[in-house]
Amino acid sequence: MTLLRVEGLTRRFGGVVAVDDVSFTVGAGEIVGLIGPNGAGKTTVINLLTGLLRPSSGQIEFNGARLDSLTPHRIARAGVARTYQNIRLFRGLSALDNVIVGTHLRTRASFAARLAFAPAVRREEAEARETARALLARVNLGQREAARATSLPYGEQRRLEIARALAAQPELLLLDEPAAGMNPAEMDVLIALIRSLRDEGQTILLIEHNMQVVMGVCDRIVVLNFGRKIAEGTPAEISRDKDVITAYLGEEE
Amino acid sequence: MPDINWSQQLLNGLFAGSAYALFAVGYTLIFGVLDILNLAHQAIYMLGAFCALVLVTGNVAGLGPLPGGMQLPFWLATLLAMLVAGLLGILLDRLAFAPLRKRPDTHFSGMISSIAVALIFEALATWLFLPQRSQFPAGTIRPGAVTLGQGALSYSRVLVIVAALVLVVLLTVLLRFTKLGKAIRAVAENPKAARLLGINVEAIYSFSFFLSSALGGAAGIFYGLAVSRLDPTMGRSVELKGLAVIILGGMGSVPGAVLGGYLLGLTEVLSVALTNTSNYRDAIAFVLLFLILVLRPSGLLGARRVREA
Amino acid sequence: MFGESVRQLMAINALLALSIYLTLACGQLSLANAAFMGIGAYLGAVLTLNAGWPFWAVIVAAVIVPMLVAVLVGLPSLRLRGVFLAIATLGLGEVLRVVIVNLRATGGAEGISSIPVKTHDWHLALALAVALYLTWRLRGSRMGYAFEAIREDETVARTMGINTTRYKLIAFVLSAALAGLAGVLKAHLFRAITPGDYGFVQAVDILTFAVVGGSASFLGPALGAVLLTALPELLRSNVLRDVVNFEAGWQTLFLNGVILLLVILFLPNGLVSLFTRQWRRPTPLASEPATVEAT
Amino acid sequence: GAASTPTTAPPPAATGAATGAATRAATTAVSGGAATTTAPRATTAAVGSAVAGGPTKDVKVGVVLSLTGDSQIYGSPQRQAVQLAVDEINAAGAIPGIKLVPAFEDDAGTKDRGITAFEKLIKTDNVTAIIGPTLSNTAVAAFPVAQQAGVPSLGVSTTANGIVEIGDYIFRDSLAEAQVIPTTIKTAKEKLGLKKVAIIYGIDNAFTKAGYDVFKKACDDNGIQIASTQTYTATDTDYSAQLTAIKGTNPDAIIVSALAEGANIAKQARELGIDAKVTIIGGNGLNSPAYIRNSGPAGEGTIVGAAWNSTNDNAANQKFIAAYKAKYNADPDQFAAQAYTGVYILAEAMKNAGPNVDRKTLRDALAGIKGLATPLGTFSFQADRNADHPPVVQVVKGGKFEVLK
Amino acid sequence: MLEVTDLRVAYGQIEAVKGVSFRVPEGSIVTLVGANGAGKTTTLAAISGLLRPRAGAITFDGRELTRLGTHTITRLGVVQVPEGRDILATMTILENLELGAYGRRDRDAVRRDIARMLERFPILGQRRGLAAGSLSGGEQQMLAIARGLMARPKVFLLDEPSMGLAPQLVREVFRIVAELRAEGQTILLVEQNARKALAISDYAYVMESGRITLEGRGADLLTNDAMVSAYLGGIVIDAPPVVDPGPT
Ligand SMILES: Nc1ncnc2c1ncn2[C@@H]1O[C@H](COP(=O)(O)OP(=O)(O)OP(=O)(O)O)[C@@H](O)[C@H]1O
Ligand SMILES: Nc1ncnc2c1ncn2[C@@H]1O[C@H](COP(=O)(O)OP(=O)(O)OP(=O)(O)O)[C@@H](O)[C@H]1O
Ligand SMILES: [Mg+2]
Ligand SMILES: [Mg+2]
Repeated sequence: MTLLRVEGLTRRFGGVVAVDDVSFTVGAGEIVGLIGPNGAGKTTVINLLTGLLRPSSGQIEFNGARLDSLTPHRIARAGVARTYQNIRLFRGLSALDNVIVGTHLRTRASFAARLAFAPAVRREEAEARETARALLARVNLGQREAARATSLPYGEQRRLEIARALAAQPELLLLDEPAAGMNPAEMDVLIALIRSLRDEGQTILLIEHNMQVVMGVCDRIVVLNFGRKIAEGTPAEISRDKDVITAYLGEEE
Repeated sequence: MPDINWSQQLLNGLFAGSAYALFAVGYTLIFGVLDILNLAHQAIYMLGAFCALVLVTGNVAGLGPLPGGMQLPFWLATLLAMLVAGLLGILLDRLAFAPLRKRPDTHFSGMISSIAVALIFEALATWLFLPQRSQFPAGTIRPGAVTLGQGALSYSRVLVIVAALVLVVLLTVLLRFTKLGKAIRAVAENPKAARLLGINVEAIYSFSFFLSSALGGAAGIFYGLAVSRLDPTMGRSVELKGLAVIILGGMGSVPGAVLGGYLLGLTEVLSVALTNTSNYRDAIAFVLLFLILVLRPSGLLGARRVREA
Repeated sequence: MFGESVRQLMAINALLALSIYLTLACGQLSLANAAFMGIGAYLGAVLTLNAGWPFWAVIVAAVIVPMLVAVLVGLPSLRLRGVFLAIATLGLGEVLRVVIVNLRATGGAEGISSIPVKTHDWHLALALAVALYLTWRLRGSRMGYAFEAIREDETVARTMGINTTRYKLIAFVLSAALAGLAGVLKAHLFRAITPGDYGFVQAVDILTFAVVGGSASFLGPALGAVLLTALPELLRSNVLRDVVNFEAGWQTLFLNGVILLLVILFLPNGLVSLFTRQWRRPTPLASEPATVEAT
Repeated sequence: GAASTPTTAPPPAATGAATGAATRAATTAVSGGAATTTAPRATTAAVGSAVAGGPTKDVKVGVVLSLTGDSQIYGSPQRQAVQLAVDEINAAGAIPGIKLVPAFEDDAGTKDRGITAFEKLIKTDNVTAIIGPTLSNTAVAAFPVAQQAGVPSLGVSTTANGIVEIGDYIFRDSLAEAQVIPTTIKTAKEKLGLKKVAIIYGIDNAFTKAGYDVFKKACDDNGIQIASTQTYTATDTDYSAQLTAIKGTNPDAIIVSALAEGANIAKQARELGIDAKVTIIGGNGLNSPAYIRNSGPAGEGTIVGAAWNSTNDNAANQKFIAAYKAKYNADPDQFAAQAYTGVYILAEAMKNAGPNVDRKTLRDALAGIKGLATPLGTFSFQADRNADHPPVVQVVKGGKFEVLK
Repeated sequence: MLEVTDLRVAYGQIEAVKGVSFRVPEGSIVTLVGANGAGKTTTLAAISGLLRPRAGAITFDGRELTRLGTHTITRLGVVQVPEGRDILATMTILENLELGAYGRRDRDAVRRDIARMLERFPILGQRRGLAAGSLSGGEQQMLAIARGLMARPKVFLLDEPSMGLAPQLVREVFRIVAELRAEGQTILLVEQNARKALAISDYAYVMESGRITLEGRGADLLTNDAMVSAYLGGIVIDAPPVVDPGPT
């Protein structure tokens, strides 16, 4: 079943065409890689998908409904969550609080009910806290709960962002270079995490430059170059694709 | 319906706008560099004006004549007073802003500490210059006026307009095209990066405060001369409008401050000229400001956000 | 140790500080509080004097009308950030002042005096209790987290499903309600109101309460208001006058400035840090400066 | 009153010696807590009898003025004048058995600080009376505090409506604009043959706005056409847009209802080419040597309706002006004159009330003030506790105020 | 040339670098590797004077750096390309490069260097007049490196320069680094891409929880068993235990 369908997506900035007539789909439960040289337009695609940018033309369909004119919070509510390439944590908040904010979409309690000390509210808050704790543990940050987000080292900040995005229990998870700043060992942990998510049926669109990660987890890969899609296929196909090799992978020396 | 003397009213607007701009350029410089509203700028404006007055008259109202009965010509007094104002600016930075630089709430705490320094400055001014209205003695500059069409503008007012233009052009050139200017902008944007580039960030802060305050002092002098009014609270009356002007112009944008100044000045004057009542002048000006901001959330010449993510 | 009216002023200023705390909590530097206070005060006075409404109804009106104005003003302006919002909201105060000065019903520059005293201490205590309760329960609530997220990074908050416009509006409207309440209570306490009472100076004073008190906790702003209201009164003390020979006037103003400066410099988390042991990060009150493009 | 002490006034020389601890200790406790005591009752009689020439007791008088902020330029001369008057009165022993002790408080030109200052003076300092505050806006909020506590209070620069109506403890020695301006307009019309005038006034200040209302009514009553009405706000410093609009209507005179900014308005009017034939007419706010000093040649010919006439050669006035000048090296203005007069009015009332004066008796004595010679002229309180003394119409001539004859 | 002895750096109470010593000899590439949070960035920050060390010495050409301001250290030739890039987003790409040469006086050479950089990173050439903030993440990384080079550093400190770069560019960056080394440039490299980094390094140190636990010639470490298991990947391990930084 197709969860996400992107059709003729285009985005211009002045003279620069950052995304140029790109079409692809992501099926439910699939992990799709989005790769391409620096400046190919990958992050721009994610910004379009999450409503931070409006397409110049083209459409985005999610679960059969159009996303491309919704505001970001509605898109999030529809089930899309993301991480950021240049880490955007809530800098002043603790690691745990960052993830608790992520549960916003999963909670309902009104402030009025909280003013009245409604037991349902307390229960829900406890649950949110538990969910957040569990997620922190899952990304190996169990011990870091109370640490202020900015005091974490780079790699841990990345994992915290993933935990925050997962807290919304999104149908589609968009990861923008999650492995950047991780050493190979940590990358292995990340790969294991992504695989376990897939095993739970999580759909992921993954931007990544590290081929070990991309090839290790993706079912399918879409390749962009100068905003255009130049290839699409399984990891094996992509790694053999001539255009991809010249534009992106280069020859291993 | 009385005749509207358009040329005179336009000149009035030009003067009012220049006065706002003159006050605002120094203000916006610090705003652009530190991203902090320096609410003591108005106090420096006042002290600059008084300093020049003291040098011209050779007398400190609350203490008595200067030693040696020194009396300087206006131009020299202005230069010296700008120097003093600039040094006060450095003092202000050391007192109110530097200690807070590393704090995450530096924007707000800086605003409040600058209010505190403004209070201190004002108290000292009241002591030194007495709680009274003063003015530059007659003949401080040549009396007379420039006439344009049906309008006339005294030399002291022309001085404000010219000073605003000259200082703004100089400051813009400095910021845009010189290495120092680029360093100031770099510090404004990212002090850590600026350090790593070899920029002496603290020196840039000091220099910016010196420059901003010297300009603020000059604004006080020229404006005080033009409207014949100096007193320890004179800065308060320009503060809000000055603030409006720099926001309207766009954060840290010097040309924006000028544009904002002219816009506000002309709006005020025209609202009086056209409606023949001044009762709603400020309301008209602020409604216009509000509308402009709603349409251009980062001010007239303010930069917009580059990318959200 | 303080006179009755000083204590009453403390309560009112604490209300105002909590009012601005609400908007600061979600990163909005709104300086409209003074204006909303003015709306509450004037509306209340007119309803009491000209319409003869009972006091409770006057209070309700003086809370609700500022909220409605807040919706009208907030919808277009809340997308402004930082100081841009500050100046737009200050503009509201300026416009309000001009209107009040020109209207007949509001008594022009002379304002309205001889408003009957209807506010009693229990009104103030109740209002303050409600405000404190509200702000206390905010932290840790779903809405409280949303506020914090918006304050820290609005863009990210949006992509996490937080309806930022809605929450910002809620904060703005609640803040208007508290300010309106403070306005009406004060008008019926000190009997006289004039247009100049709700301008730039008052707006900045309110912000000062919150910042000096520290906004990491809801107690901070209230404490800041109490202490800053007390400060000039302390400086009136006869000890200063008789022993140190301080005169009312520039000397006390000077001392006031020095003390304010020292508090800001040496209590990085605000006055509240004197009383709470627990570790709290110094919170940046509003969102980081916008990334901007060179012009 | 319970305890009482002999009430011979000490000679001036003795007052000096009698000040300090001894005098303070000698103060008498008066029932109702109206008079201040700084020593326990028990010592009163003993020390009291020890002082030669009879004991004097301290009577504290609160003085609430705007000593910081925008209106400090009015509060500051008031403070000087009050201090001068108090010193003179004490030195002369003008109130038998009583030494005036002023307690100055700053209200910063705000209601809040005005109210708290009143409260502090009444509760902590236990003052017998209060002078001030500077601004009418402050007064409307602060006087009720005094009224409620039954502390007689004397406004010395409060001209707005509804002040003395606050209650029977509230007095003022400042003539309301309505008592001054109609004569001014009438006289000006006679002298200048006014037909058409323009008005400019501060719209957001109670004093200047009240002045405008009266000016307007006076013009209407005298059949003078108002060709243009312009306003400014307290923070304005440049009036040229309004003055240009006024110039376009070619008025015979410009009525300026302003405070210290009146000088700037006059000056800027002339700079805009509004020539000297167009007379400037103002009220109490322009009655200050600062107006003449700051407006310079532009102010020549200005007609000022005022409560105080600096050239009035009555003895009290001349003494005041000379003493003020000697002490402060500056010419007094109307704010100073009225504040100075206020202290003398209080002193007279205290004298009349006797050494056991308390708040109540002082109030009654104040209400009975009649025909007192003051720098303002012969002064009485009207039944409604408003001031009653002759206003004057002055003209600026040769850099001096003269009575317009 | 650059020598760090017994360096200790703390954030508040928490010591992040606990007595680290190493040397970067003239003309060589020395690499620091280690897990997240090992203290690599903190060490570089201390060298550049962004953080004041709690103890220890940092000398460059025999000169003590610990008391100097960051700008002085940079002007002495110790130039850092920080983690997270810190480009000046509102300024143009060209201005960023110009500011890279802030401490230099040789205007003509600066102009030539800028031309060289724009050639070396063509995308920067194409966008030279645009605000740097509009660049993609990888493009910004290139700008940061180019800007660092503009200072003509004597010692070049690179904090994860390959982060966010496409494979081809990663190779390009390592080639540039190797080239610089060939030109006699001294380089202190912090890299997560340990394999590539070690391959071009003369010498390398492994950091763990604020201490150096292993050191050796680059090529030797590549085959070191402990190294392979802990940092070069292939085997999934638990993340290193971490200490809660607690109140700061
Ligand atoms: N707001 C903008 N204004 C101007 N140009 C932009 C803007 N946003 C993106 N671009 C340009 O669009 C192109 C695509 O950028 P994008 O961030 O999507 O690249 P990317 O594929 O994510 O690259 P990387 O792998 O380096 O992160 C870049 O060349 C960038 O300079
Ligand atoms: N600002 C800070 N406040 C408190 N602790 C901090 C701060 N910055 C870093 N730390 C702590 O110092 C330790 C070292 O961090 P550092 O950033 O130097 O590691 P790193 O080796 O560069 O890691 P990475 O590979 O993730 O970049 C970590 O435990 C981190 O949590
Ligand atoms: Mg990207
Ligand atoms: Mg690091």
